Amino acid sequence: MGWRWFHEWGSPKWFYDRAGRWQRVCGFLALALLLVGTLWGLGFAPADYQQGNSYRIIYLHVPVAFLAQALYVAMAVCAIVLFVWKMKLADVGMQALAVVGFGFTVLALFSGSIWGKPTWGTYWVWDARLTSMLILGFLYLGLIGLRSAIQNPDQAGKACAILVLVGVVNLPIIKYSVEWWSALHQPASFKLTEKPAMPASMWVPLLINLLGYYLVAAYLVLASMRTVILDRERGSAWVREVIERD
Amino acid sequence: MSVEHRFLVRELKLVLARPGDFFKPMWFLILVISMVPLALSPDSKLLGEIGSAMIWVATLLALLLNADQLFRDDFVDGVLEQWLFFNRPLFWLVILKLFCHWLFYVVPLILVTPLAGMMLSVPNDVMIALLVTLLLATPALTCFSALGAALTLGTARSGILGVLVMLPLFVPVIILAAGVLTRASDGSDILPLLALLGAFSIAAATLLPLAVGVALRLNIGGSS
Amino acid sequence: MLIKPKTLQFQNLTCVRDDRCLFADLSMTLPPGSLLRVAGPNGAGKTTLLRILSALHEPDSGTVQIGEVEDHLESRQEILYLGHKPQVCQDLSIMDNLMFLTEASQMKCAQAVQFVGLKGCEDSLVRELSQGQGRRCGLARLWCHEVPIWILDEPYTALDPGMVAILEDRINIHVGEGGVCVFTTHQNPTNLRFETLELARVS
Amino acid sequence: MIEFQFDSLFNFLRMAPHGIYIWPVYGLGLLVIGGLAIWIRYQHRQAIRKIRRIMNRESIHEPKA
Repeated sequence: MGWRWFHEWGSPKWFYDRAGRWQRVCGFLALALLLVGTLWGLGFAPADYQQGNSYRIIYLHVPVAFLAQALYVAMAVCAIVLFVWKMKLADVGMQALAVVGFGFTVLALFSGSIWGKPTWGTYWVWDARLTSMLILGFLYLGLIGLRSAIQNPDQAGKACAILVLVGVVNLPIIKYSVEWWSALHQPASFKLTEKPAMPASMWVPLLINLLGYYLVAAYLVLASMRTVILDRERGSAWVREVIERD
Repeated sequence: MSVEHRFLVRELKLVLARPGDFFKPMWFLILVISMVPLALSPDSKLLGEIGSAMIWVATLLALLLNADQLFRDDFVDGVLEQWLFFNRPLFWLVILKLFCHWLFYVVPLILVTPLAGMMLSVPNDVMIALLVTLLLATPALTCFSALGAALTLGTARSGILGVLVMLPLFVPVIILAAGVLTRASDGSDILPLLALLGAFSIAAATLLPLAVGVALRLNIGGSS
Repeated sequence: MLIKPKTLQFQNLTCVRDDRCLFADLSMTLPPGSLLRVAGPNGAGKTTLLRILSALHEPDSGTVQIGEVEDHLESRQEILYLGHKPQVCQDLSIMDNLMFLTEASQMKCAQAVQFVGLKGCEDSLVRELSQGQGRRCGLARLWCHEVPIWILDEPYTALDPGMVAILEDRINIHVGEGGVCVFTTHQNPTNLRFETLELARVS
Repeated sequence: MIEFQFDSLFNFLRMAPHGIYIWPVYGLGLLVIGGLAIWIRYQHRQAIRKIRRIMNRESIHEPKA
C-alpha cells in the first residue's frame, strides 16, 4: 500500500490559477440564477392549495438539502481519488467540501425546522428527512473535528478520507433505518417534500434554484480550495510570485 | 505458539494488569442506570417501559469509555510497530485484538446488564431481548469505536474525538435494537429484526477491520 | 542460533519530507554477514532510512528487497526492528513481552533476559524498571528472535559500558552467522568492523 | 403563463398567513452563504498576509544578492 506522492495533472499551481477564473464565473452565474429563481419562486409561482404560501420555503430548503448530501458524496469521490491516484488536490478538495457541506447542512436543518412551524405547529419534528439531515450534520462535524485535530496535513487528509468512505457507505443505511424508524412511530404524515405532481410553474423555479445553489456551492468550494492551497504551499516559490503579483 | 495464541495470552495478561479498565464500564453503567429513577420517578411501570432503552444507551456509552485506549498504549510504547513484523496481515491482527477486547471487556459488561434491568424493573422477556441485541450489536459497535480510536491515534491528547466521530454511524444499530426491544415488549416476533441486526454486525465486523488496519498503518508510517 | 542468511538490497531510494530532500538515489547491496552503520547529523534522515528499510515507511521512489522476495512488505517477518521507542509493553513483565513479540520458548526467553543482565526481574513490570533497564528489555529480543535482518535505531542509548560490550559481542556473533545488521549510533563503537553510509545534512 | 401572484407589493412582503416564516428562512440563507463567502475571503487574506510576513522576515535576514 504505497502512499507515494506525485503530482499528476492536478498540480496545485495549475489549479490555483484556473480556479480563480472558474470561481468568478460560478459566482456571477449563481447570483443571476438565484435572483431569478428566488423571485420567481416567491413572487410568481402559484400558491400551494394545501399549504398556501409557506411551501415557498422549498425553493431554498430542497436545493440546500440536496446539496448537503451531494457535497458529502463529492467528498467521498475526492477520498477515492486521494487513495487511488494519491493526488494532493483531492485532499484540499475534501477539506474545502467539508466546511461548505456543513454550512449547507445547518442551513437545510434550520430552513426545514422553520418550515415545520406553519406545517406542524412545532419547530423541531423528528421527521425522517430532518433526522437524517441532523445525522449528516454530525458526520460533517466529525470530519471537521478530525481534520483540525491531526497536525500533519497529509495524515489528516488520509484519516479523513477513511472516515468519509466509511461514512458514505453507511449513509444510505442510516437514511433507510431512519425512514423505517419514523414510519414505525408516526403515521405517514405529510412529508416535507412530497411533491404531489407539481405543475410546471412550480418546479421550473425549483430547478433554477437548484442550479443556482449548485453554482454557489462550487464558488465557495473553489474559493476555499484556493485558500487551503495557498496555506499549504506557502513554502514553494510559485506562491511567492502570486503574492508579489497580487 | 502461534501468533493467535500469543495474542490471546497477552490480552488476558493485560486485562489482569489493568483491572481498572475492566470494572470502569460496569461501574459507569450501574451508576448511570441508578440516576434514571432519580431523574424520572421511582414508579416501576414507567421505568419498566423506558428501562430497556435506557440500559441500551447506557451500555453503549459505557462501551465507549475505554475505546480510545484500544491502540493508544501500544502506539505510545512502540509495540504497535512490532505488530507489522508478525507474519500475519494487519487487519487479521486487528480482528484478533478486537475479539479479545470484545471477549474480555464487552461481554462481562453485557452480563452485568440484567442487574441494571432488575433495578429498572424491566420485564423478563424484554430483558432477554436486551441481552440478545447487545450480544449481536456489540461486535459492530466495537469495530466502529476501534476505527474512531485508530483514526484519532495521531492526535496529541487522547480524548473523546474518536467516539464523537463514530457516534453518528451507530444510528442504524440503535434503531434496529430499539425496534427489537419495542417488539419484544408487546410480544410480537423479533426474529426478522434480529436477523437484520446480526447481518449488520457481521458486515461491520468483517469489513471495518480493513479500514482500521489502513488507519493504523497510516499512523505508524506517518510518525517517524 | 540458526538463521537463514538473506541479502538486504536497496536501489535508488529517495525520500522527500515537507519538500526537503533527505536523500536521493541511495543504492547498496548488503550480502549476508555485512554490518552497516548509517551516520549523519541529526535530521539527516537516518531514522527515516531505517524505517524505509524495515518497510514501516514508504520511500518516495526506489525499492528495497530482502532475499529473492520482490515485495518488501511480504518479507517483513525477516526483520527485527528496534526504534527509539522502548518497543515493549509497559504494563507487562519482560517475560510476557518476549513471549508475545518472539516465537521463542519460555526457556529461551529466560536465557535472553539473563544475557541482558535483568536476571531476577523477569516478573517485575517494565514500568517499574529504570530507563536503562527498559532499553535492555527492548534489546533482549536480539537473543531470542532468530531473524536474518537486524535494523537497530540508536541501540546504544541509555546503556552502560558493560551492556554496550555485551551488545557488540551479540552483533558480531549475528553477523558471523551470516546475518545482516544496519544500525545508527552517535557513540563510536569500540570493537565492531562496519561499513559506513554517510547521509549528508542537506541544508 | 407566469403572472405576479400578489395584488400589491405590500401583500407580497406580508405574504399572507406565513410571511413571518418565509422571509427569515431566506434571510438565514443569505446569512449562512454570505457568511461562508466572507469568512473564506477573510481567511484568504489572512493566508496572504502570513506569507508576506514570512517573506519580509526572510528578505531582512538574507537580502537577495
